[in-house]
Amino acid sequence: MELVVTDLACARGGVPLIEGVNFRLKEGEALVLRGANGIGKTTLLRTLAGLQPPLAGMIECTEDQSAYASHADGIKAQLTVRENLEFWASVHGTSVEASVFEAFDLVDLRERFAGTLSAGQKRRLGLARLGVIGRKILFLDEPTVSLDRFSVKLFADFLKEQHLAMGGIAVIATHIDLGLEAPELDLEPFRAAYDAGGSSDEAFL
Amino acid sequence: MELVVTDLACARGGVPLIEGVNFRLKEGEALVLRGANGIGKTTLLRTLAGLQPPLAGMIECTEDQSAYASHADGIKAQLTVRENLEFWASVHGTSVEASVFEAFDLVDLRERFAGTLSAGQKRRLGLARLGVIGRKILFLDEPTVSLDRFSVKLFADFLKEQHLAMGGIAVIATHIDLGLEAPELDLEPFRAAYDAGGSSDEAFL
Amino acid sequence: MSFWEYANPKKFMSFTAPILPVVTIAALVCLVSGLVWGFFFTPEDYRQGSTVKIFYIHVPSALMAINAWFMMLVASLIWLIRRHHVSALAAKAAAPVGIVMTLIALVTGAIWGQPMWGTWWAWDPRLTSFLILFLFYLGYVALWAAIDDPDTAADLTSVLCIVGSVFAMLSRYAVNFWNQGLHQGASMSMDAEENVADIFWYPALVAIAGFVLLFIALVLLRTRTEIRLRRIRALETRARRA
Amino acid sequence: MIALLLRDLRLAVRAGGGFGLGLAFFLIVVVLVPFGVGPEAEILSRIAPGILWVASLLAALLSLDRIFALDYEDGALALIATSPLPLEGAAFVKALAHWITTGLPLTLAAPALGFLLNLKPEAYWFLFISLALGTPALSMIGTFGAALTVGLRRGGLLMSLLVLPLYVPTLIFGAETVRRGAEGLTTTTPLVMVAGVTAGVFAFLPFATAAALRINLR
Amino acid sequence: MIALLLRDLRLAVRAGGGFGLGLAFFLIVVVLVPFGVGPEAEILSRIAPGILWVASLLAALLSLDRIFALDYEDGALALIATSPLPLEGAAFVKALAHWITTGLPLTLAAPALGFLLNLKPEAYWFLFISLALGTPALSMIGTFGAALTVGLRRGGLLMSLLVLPLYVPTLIFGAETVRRGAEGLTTTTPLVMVAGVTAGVFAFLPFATAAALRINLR
Ligand code: HEM
Ligand SMILES: Nc1ncnc2c1ncn2[C@@H]1O[C@H](COP(=O)(O)OP(=O)(O)OP(=O)(O)O)[C@@H](O)[C@H]1O
Ligand SMILES: Nc1ncnc2c1ncn2[C@@H]1O[C@H](COP(=O)(O)OP(=O)(O)OP(=O)(O)O)[C@@H](O)[C@H]1O
Ligand SMILES: [Mg+2]
Ligand SMILES: [Mg+2]
Repeated sequence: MELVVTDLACARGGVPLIEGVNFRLKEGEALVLRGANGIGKTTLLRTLAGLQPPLAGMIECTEDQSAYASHADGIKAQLTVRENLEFWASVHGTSVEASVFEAFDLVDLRERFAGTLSAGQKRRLGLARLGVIGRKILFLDEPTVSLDRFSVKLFADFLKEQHLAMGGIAVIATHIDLGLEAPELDLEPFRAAYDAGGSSDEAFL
Repeated sequence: MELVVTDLACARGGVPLIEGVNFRLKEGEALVLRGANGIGKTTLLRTLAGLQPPLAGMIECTEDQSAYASHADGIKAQLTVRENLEFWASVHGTSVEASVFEAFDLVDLRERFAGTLSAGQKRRLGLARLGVIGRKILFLDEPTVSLDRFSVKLFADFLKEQHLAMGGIAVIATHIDLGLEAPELDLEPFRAAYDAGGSSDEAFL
Repeated sequence: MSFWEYANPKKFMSFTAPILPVVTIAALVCLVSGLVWGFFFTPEDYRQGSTVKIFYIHVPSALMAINAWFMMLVASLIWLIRRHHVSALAAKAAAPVGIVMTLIALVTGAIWGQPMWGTWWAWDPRLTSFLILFLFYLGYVALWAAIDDPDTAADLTSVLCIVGSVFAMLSRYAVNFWNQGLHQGASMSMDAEENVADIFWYPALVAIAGFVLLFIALVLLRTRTEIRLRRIRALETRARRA
Repeated sequence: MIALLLRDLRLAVRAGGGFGLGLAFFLIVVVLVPFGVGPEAEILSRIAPGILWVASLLAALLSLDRIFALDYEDGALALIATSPLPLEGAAFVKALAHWITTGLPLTLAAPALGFLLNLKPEAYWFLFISLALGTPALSMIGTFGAALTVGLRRGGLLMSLLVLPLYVPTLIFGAETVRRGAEGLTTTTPLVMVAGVTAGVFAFLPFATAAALRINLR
Repeated sequence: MIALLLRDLRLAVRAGGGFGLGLAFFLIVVVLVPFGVGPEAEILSRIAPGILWVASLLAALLSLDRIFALDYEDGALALIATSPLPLEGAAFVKALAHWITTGLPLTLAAPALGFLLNLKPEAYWFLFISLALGTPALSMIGTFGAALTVGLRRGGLLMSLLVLPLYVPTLIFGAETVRRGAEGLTTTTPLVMVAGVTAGVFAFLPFATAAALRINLR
């Protein structure tokens, strides 16, 4: 299993943002995306996850193995923490092991309605989803937002030990240091030229 | 002008969270709240801002001088950056100086619809509100979420030079280091005892 | 000691524990005797025939339907002003009972309407205003059900109850203006003898007393249940945090 | 206050909704009824006043749930609550904005739509005046209902359940005005009642609304 | 699929809405009409079939906007789109859930409410059967409309604009069935048409819905 990206260019709202991105991740490898606000990290991740079509270039990755996690992580306030996870598990045809609750320190929040969680607790629940659906290629957009140091550590450990160590792949956009030794990719040099092709208005220029 | 908090206790969802908080901030002073996820920072800030009543204790601060800013910063996707700020300005009877746009690096986003901003750009817009409404006492809940290092610096400078230096007061809950030399208050020791009084269920026990 | 001390849940529980069975028995006695008396030991009405006997269920239930809402209004006000949890829970407990009373009045009325007016339902003002009352009950209960935090729910439902009461009166007036109906006027007034003869009258009074007592019993019972539920909830929260 | 009003109107327009939608919904309902009821002219003209009023009532209802929901979800409501703007004022302004976007265009257009249900010519004027006096009450009552249910996602249906019974007096008096007007009877009483309800509603509900909002913001 | 269905039903119940609300709304509309139209029994029984159908249509409409809106706002929709669950299936399930929470209780209760409008006794059975065949189409069409407007905040009103015209055939044939039933005429043709529309809708709209969702998720 591999993730190969060649000459990828992507746009947001019809505006080309980044172009010429190339990288190749093998099993157990992670890549950290860096770049100023608004350079196009989220856009890139959404493209990789197949939520929007690329402007140009190729994305080769095994079908049905990629998962996307962003600021909005589909948590239902009226469902308990456990119910939320169980839903995603059954959608992906997996099941929720108790280990997940420990991995994300949700054990004693298990029966709480997700709506009553604090910002960080909600975030942990959103991340726990990744431990449940058993996807091998993760695209994470600022996964540690509003997590305290301890929880960030928890998450990093999860990534290292339970994902990458098991032959998983991860592409992570973040502004803080996650403390996992992974190559970093700064998007600055890939910023699309103002007259880059592919914009949806191009035909009119 | 002063912010004096004495023996403050506050609850969320009827559950007492923190008790016995005492501090006093004079003009130009800031306080950074620390604590694990779910300890009660947001709750405390909401109480200070007067959005929810305290369980016990007193909050003395000049009327109509406090402003609250949280993860949700009331940005309207269908309004441009400028329109968003102008709205809050006119609600507070102030006006938007150009300096604000520079302070938060929004100059060339001025006419963009807020809905098309990236996470960090949105955040900057939310923070720019604080520079517009001209309130002297700020309660900030994780203000730098999803900001890149540069923007964090921008924000810290704004706080120091344009708020505190002008006799403002700020209480800030954050998990990362803002790089402003302010006293820190760790909420851990103030965690309410599990049988602390004041819970809305108390009468039933 | 002030009357308000009974608003403390524990005091309320201990205070009502002995009262509840007494009221229940009294209610049953009154109901049975009143209805039996009314059904079997009163002559048939010369116009309405035996159908008149439904009167002994219809009127009391109708009255209770109205009074239940009134009680909820008072309880809501007490909650808003004095923040006594019991009164909020009492209002919550009364609503379903009120709904049932309204339904009984509607159904018995409809059944009565068939022989009397030749139709199950007519848009008669009083019938209609009862239908509206029913809607208000529905909304009130739905709002309670929709909000998880009990105090918030109590506050909002109280506000709704107060505003709703005003509009209920308005609607009653509007409906009367909208259609002058075929339903008889109130006979619960002092000059009762004029509309209803004593023979029908005394058993009716007993039946009404029975319904009142029944209402009290049910509300007490349900309030106690609500209090227990809140207690369980409180204990669970504490257990979780300990 | 003005700022809030302008913002809400601007948002209503920008969000592709604006003045047209309520109107269009009104139109559609008015068109659907003949499909359901059948085309007989005399029946239609008999039920026209009622249908027109019920339709405008539903049109007002359908745009209610967004009055506060959006501001609540994106935190704007909490910020307004901590701003110098009194919540009562905000509640009033919200109701006003809602009326301007739905009630007003409806009032202006309703007479034009009356002929679809061949409403009697005499009734047009009364339809207009009764709507003009009645729809503000609908908006204010609706705002109150929206404030009660703002905390709940998918509160839409619940809100309509709470609001519609409160609409009854306005509806009855409004429709009664038109019906009487159509039959050439005197319409002062119902008209006065409509106006009275509206006045009372605007006198008291802003406070109830603000109270509900405060509770929900806790 | 089952998981999604169960979740949606659970959410509907938890959110205090659930099965009751659509019903209550239906009841209210049925009650409001006489207030507008006036209490005369014979008129009411003439328009009863139409009103009952229009009312159930509106009840279905009012709960539509939440079908996808919530899942879109909190990102669940994007996650479902990247999950093994085919979007077509999801669309179908969503429609099914909506029908179970509104259409089904409505169908069961409508006859009981018929007597409020003095519906002719003969018509009850036809009301029931036509609703049972027709309401699923309302849910599926509504789901399609919801998918089209999911991107827009306050899309509620716009959606009803898109959806209501699509409801017309079902409404016409459904009401026609009941009207004929009330007059003792043969009702096979309209009934078959209702069933046909429903069948066709379920055959094609899930795909259109999924397409609309994909476009909105871009
Ligand atoms: C659904 C239908 C009906 C409803 C909702 C209804 C409602 C009521 C109500 C609210 C009262 C209590 C009035 C009061 O004293 O404050 C009442 C009393 C009464 N109803 Fe009905 N009614 C209905 C049908 C009928 C019918 C069909 C009859 C038979 C002609 C009837 C005869 C009476 C009588 C004789 C009283 C006692 C007089 C009085 O206290 O008003 N009702 N009904
Ligand atoms: N409605 C509720 N019912 C019960 N508990 C609640 C409710 N809402 C919040 N809580 C709990 O209150 C605690 C405090 O929440 P709060 O948001 O203040 O924490 P926080 O310090 O802001 O955490 P974070 O750093 O993650 O933002 C959390 O443990 C949360 O689980
Ligand atoms: N609909 C749109 N129309 C035009 N430009 C848009 C639109 N949506 C986003 N953009 C722009 O695309 C750029 C990339 O946005 P994106 O969210 O990918 O940035 P990002 O790298 O994730 O930033 P952040 O670190 O703040 O999340 C931003 O500059 C944003 O302004
Ligand atoms: Mg981003
Ligand atoms: Mg917080």
